[in-house]
Amino acid sequence: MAELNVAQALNAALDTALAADPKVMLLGEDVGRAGGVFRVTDGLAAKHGEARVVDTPVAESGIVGTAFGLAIGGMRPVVEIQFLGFAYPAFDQIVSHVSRIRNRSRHRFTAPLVVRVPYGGGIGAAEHHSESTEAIFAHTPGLKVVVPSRPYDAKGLLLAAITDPDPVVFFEPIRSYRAVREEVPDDAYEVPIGEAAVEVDGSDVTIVAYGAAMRDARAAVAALSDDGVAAELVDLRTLVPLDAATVLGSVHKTGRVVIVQEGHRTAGFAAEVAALIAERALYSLAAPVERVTGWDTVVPLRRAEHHYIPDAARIVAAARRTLEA
Amino acid sequence: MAELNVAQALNAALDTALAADPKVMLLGEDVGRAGGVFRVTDGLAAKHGEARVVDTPVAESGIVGTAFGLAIGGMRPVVEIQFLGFAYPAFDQIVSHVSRIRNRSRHRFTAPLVVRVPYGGGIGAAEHHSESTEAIFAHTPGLKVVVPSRPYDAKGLLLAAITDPDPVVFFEPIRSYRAVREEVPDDAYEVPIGEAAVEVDGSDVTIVAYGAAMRDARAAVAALSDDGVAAELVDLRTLVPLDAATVLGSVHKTGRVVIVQEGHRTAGFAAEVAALIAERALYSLAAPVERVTGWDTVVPLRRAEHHYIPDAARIVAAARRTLEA
Amino acid sequence: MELQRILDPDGQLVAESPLDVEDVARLYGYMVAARTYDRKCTALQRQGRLATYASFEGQEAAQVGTAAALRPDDWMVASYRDAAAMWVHGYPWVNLVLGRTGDERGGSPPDGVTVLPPSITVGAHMLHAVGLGWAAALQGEDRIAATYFGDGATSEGDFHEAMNFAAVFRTPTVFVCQNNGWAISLPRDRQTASATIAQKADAYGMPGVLVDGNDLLACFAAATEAAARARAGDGPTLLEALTYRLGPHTTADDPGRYRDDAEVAEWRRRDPLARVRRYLEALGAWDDDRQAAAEEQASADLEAAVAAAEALPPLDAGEMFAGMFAEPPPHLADQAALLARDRPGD
Amino acid sequence: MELQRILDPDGQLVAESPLDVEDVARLYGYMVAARTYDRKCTALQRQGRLATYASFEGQEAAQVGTAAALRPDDWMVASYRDAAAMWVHGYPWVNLVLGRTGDERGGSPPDGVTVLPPSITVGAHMLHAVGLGWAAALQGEDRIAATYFGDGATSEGDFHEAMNFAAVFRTPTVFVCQNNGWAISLPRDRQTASATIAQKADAYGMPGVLVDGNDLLACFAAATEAAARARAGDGPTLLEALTYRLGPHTTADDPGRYRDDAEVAEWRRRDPLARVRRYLEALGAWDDDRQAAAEEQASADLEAAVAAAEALPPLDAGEMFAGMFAEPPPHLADQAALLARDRPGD
Ligand SMILES: Cc1ncc(C[n+]2csc(CCOP(=O)(O)OP(=O)(O)O)c2C)c(N)n1
Ligand SMILES: Cc1ncc(C[n+]2csc(CCOP(=O)(O)OP(=O)(O)O)c2C)c(N)n1
Ligand SMILES: [Mg+2]
Ligand SMILES: [Mg+2]
Repeated sequence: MAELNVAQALNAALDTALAADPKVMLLGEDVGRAGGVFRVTDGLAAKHGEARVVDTPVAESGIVGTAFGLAIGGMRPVVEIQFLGFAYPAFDQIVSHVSRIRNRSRHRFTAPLVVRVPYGGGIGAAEHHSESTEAIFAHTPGLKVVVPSRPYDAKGLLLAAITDPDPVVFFEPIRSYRAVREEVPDDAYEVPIGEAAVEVDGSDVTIVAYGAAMRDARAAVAALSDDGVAAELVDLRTLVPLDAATVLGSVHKTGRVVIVQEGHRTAGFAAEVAALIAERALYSLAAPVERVTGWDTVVPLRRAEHHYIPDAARIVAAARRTLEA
Repeated sequence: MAELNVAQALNAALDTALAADPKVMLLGEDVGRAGGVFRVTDGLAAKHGEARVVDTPVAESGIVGTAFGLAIGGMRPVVEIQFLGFAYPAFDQIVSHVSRIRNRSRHRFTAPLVVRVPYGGGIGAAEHHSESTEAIFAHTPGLKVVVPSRPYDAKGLLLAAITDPDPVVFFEPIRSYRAVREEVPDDAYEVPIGEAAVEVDGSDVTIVAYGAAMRDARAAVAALSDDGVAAELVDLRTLVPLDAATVLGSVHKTGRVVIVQEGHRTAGFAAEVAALIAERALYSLAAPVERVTGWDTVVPLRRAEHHYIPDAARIVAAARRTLEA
Repeated sequence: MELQRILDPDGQLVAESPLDVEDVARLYGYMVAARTYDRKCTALQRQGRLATYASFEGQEAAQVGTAAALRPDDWMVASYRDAAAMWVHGYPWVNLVLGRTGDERGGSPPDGVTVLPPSITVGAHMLHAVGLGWAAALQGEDRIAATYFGDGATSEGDFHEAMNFAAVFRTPTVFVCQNNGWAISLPRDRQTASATIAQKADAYGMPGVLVDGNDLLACFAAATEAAARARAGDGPTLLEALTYRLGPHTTADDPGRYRDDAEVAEWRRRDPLARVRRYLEALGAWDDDRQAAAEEQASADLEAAVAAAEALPPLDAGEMFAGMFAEPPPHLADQAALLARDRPGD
Repeated sequence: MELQRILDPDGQLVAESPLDVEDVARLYGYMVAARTYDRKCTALQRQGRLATYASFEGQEAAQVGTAAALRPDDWMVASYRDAAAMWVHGYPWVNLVLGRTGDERGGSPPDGVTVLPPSITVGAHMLHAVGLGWAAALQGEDRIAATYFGDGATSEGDFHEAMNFAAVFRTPTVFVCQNNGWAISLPRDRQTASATIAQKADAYGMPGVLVDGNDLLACFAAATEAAARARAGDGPTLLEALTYRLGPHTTADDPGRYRDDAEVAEWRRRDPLARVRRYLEALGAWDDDRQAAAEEQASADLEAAVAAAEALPPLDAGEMFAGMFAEPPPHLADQAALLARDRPGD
């Protein structure tokens, strides 16, 4: 056991996977000697060799398309895209090929690969470096979409993703890389893909969040608790396949729900959760569903970014509205 | 006035726009001499010249990226992508550049261009030729997203899109190209972007649909009517900016809603409509929201495609459930 | 750049044959079978029994010649127009026909056939061959990967990324470009302003070879050399096979809109089958009887394949959902239940 | 491919100068201003006053020399590391600084400045210069478009598509590749297996030129020729300016992880400013006083720009929403209202 932050936990997971399976290899821009822009692959090239931790040319479609071939050919590639905003050049490879080969070959060929994408804002980064467009991957059949919020889950989910027989897009919350720490076992372990976690039990209102927004959601739950409101906090952890039972169970219990998502509002993942509730828990609802989301604007640059990122204050205000309804 | 189908109405719109404004130009694969794979640009190169109706190399990112430069430089490019499934290689250009230049330059540079994309299944087409992923474009800030369902709207909305000061992604329902006909004025006219149409008034249940699914929705409304159910039919026509007032007004009136969308279920556009209703019309709902959608599978090929496409039977069944709830 | 040629249009050798006569006859038999398949598919499409079909008539030498240069366990990643190459490399007719009826099971060749289902998107699949070749090398195997694509595909960004990755990582990949003169309605000279496609290899520090794509022997020789280079660990090669699409782009296309009949007639005279047959007949290694027998055998094989494909009941709804993941996740089970409720017949 | 050079590292002309001495002194003054800006930005970033900053130290000749060859109304589409080129072409320091503080208004240069905001994504922006050049030609203007990018950017598919479109449509576009040896931690020889980047032009039937990127005069001459070719309607050119990034990739980068100090020291000896200064001093056209004056003027200009940038209040929430469309649509008004309700201070 060691206290690790999210980046360190991910590094530990990759190290474990490389050591355990000779088919595992890492590919990406600057993942080798430089150790990745967020140092998630730090030290791995030195330890496992540059043939297994491979610096690629600057070409995201090339990286994913090549990894796809590697995966069909028997390897277990784990790709790093430097920022979610640079996954778009690889979008066609992901949507048209990675996600489909199992179906188009009726299980004859498969592509068990992981695409790791640092995502989200809140660090005042440059343009294109603050994206939260996980919804478009969740809308793509054939992909699993995983978004850990904390070190323990980060390691366990990444190890699960690497052994998963299907392709996984793995979203890493940039602003939590170093900000969230907890005890993480040294050994290999998996956190199952497809299971949400009820992080805080409560009876008054359900707060559903994931990834980077979990920090703000936790702060909101604490603030509400100070005021005597017992919020239940659900960390989705996996968007596809979604653990609908846990979400719906919580809403049946509390009758009130706030869904938090940093991505743009229109057709974001919070809409899917809201739709599920409107279909399958309508009669439990005592108040309108609340979404706390990023806006339908480009994520602003550093000086104005705070207008965009959903924060604890907005979550608390939304929760209160459900209670007053 | 002439009776035109959707493809002919679009051809008329392009012809009108080319004649009216020398800055308008068409670009795409096989749009020139061949007249486009769906013949939507038929005859336009001969009439307006190959300098204005330009056959490009096979490179979708190149087409959109070049059109983007053309638009900033003062032209009014109208791009044709042969099928929505081939827009993915251009995704980065659309999401990272076309949609953002106004904001990143604070209105100093703008890209008034139209990307036309034939979309949807139901014609037993080859792989990648039956996509309905409009939701991912609706999730992209800075784009307008338009989806006509009938000839009159097709012409009027395309002319509105071409004069719009912002980029428009224009979805053309493949299986309605030749199947839907109506009287279309010869003159130029615009159908405003951002306005839904209540195509049929009704008081029992609201059916919200758009694009290709409108044909099935119309059939469902007729079948319900035969059974004495007065369904109200809303054709969204524009997804972004969404005419929320019309949708919510109808739901306030009927208390019951079925949202139809051919795209994959998870995080599709129907989820957005459902979420809006759960937020802003909850107290009007007399029954759970129903979504009738494509599934989270690749659109099957010809022999099994019927399992996927939402049809009138499924819409009718969903409407009945809302009435029995 | 010089055009490599071994068998001239009159069926005369202009360089040494890389194959003995019986092997040439065998490959010529494949060409006959391929053409039989191709014409049959066009006919079946007209009867509504197949979905849109993309004929490769005119490109048989390029496909059969290069595919015959591969080892059976090599990977092949080809496109919608490459049925001849795929079949030569072991992809059964029944899978090809099934795919064309609109059935996902067409994409599932028998175990041991290392051919991916044909790529329908233009451009992306070349990268898959880079990864497949690399995977083989990383696992200590000496199999290579060949990828087939058209002149139009060279304009896609993924062609560039594939060529660059292959050269940087020296993957055992053979890039086979069939320059058939057209990408739907766009002629080759408006696809790119370079004189040849083969010269594009130099941009990646890779050898590029221009070969007469209607010359079975030249295609075989060039691919044999490229495959040997890849297998030896000396990296990728780009082959440009200069050929011609004699038919329409697909059964949905009307080439009269964009090209002259005279051009087609000119290339018809360079039919890739005719010159091999002349060569073989001159050597007494082929005659009308063998031709008839080859055509009959191919027809019979195809009838059987079509019958088998058509006998298969379409995928049911459960099979549709079951294709997506190794283990069906709960949301797909939910969706299957919704469909079963509303359309119990599916 | 031969390296074009006019001024050698010792400040000696090895070919005729394309500029008279006073013009060289003017351009040298730009280089001094650019370096002053660059160092100031790195310092400001360390103080937390700027977001991540990408230094171009070592690349001043490539940027100033090529940009000076453009006509003021030509389009420029450059990247995050091209502030010197952009500034020479009219983009004000205040906009550059504002962008680096993290403010969208940096991307809005004054009317008449035909320079797009710097591209942060690698690769995509070259296509924009193809479209801009083409738009000019279609509108009967003789302005051209120049685009700036790095060695790493040549690996992206969009580089390929841009080069191909430019050549096919003969657009008036000048492609300026600053090959600075590195793309973050990837050295040039692992970026692509071709010996030079300039030779990639041949794949598109386009002229490619390899120029000493630390030679102001050679860069100016090569760009002048390429611009003239474009302006005459003779199509695009690829320039490879061979140079070196002396600093880290950005202020967030630690080059000690991937490259040797000795390599940096070697290139430090080829400083692009030093050789011009030697040349000018030998001709009596520069001295320590002029140097001090140029540095002081640049510092003062920059102080003013920084002060102006920092004086601007950040965008408020209303302005955030107002940036997206010409006319604010209802859903953004709704969202603005939600934000105002929950965080009235924004
Ligand atoms: C990414 C993508 N864009 C466009 C298409 C539509 N399309 C199908 S074939 C084709 C032309 C390809 O030409 P070429 O590569 O020369 O191959 P050929 O058809 O001549 O064999 C096009 C544009 C596609 N399938 N995929
Ligand atoms: C599409 C995309 N991929 C990755 C990145 C991250 N990134 C920023 S700069 C850079 C290296 C670019 O190298 P080069 O083109 O040589 O330019 P240089 O930084 O050396 O000036 C990378 C990979 C990006 N900004 N955009
Ligand atoms: Mg072709
Ligand atoms: Mg570089």
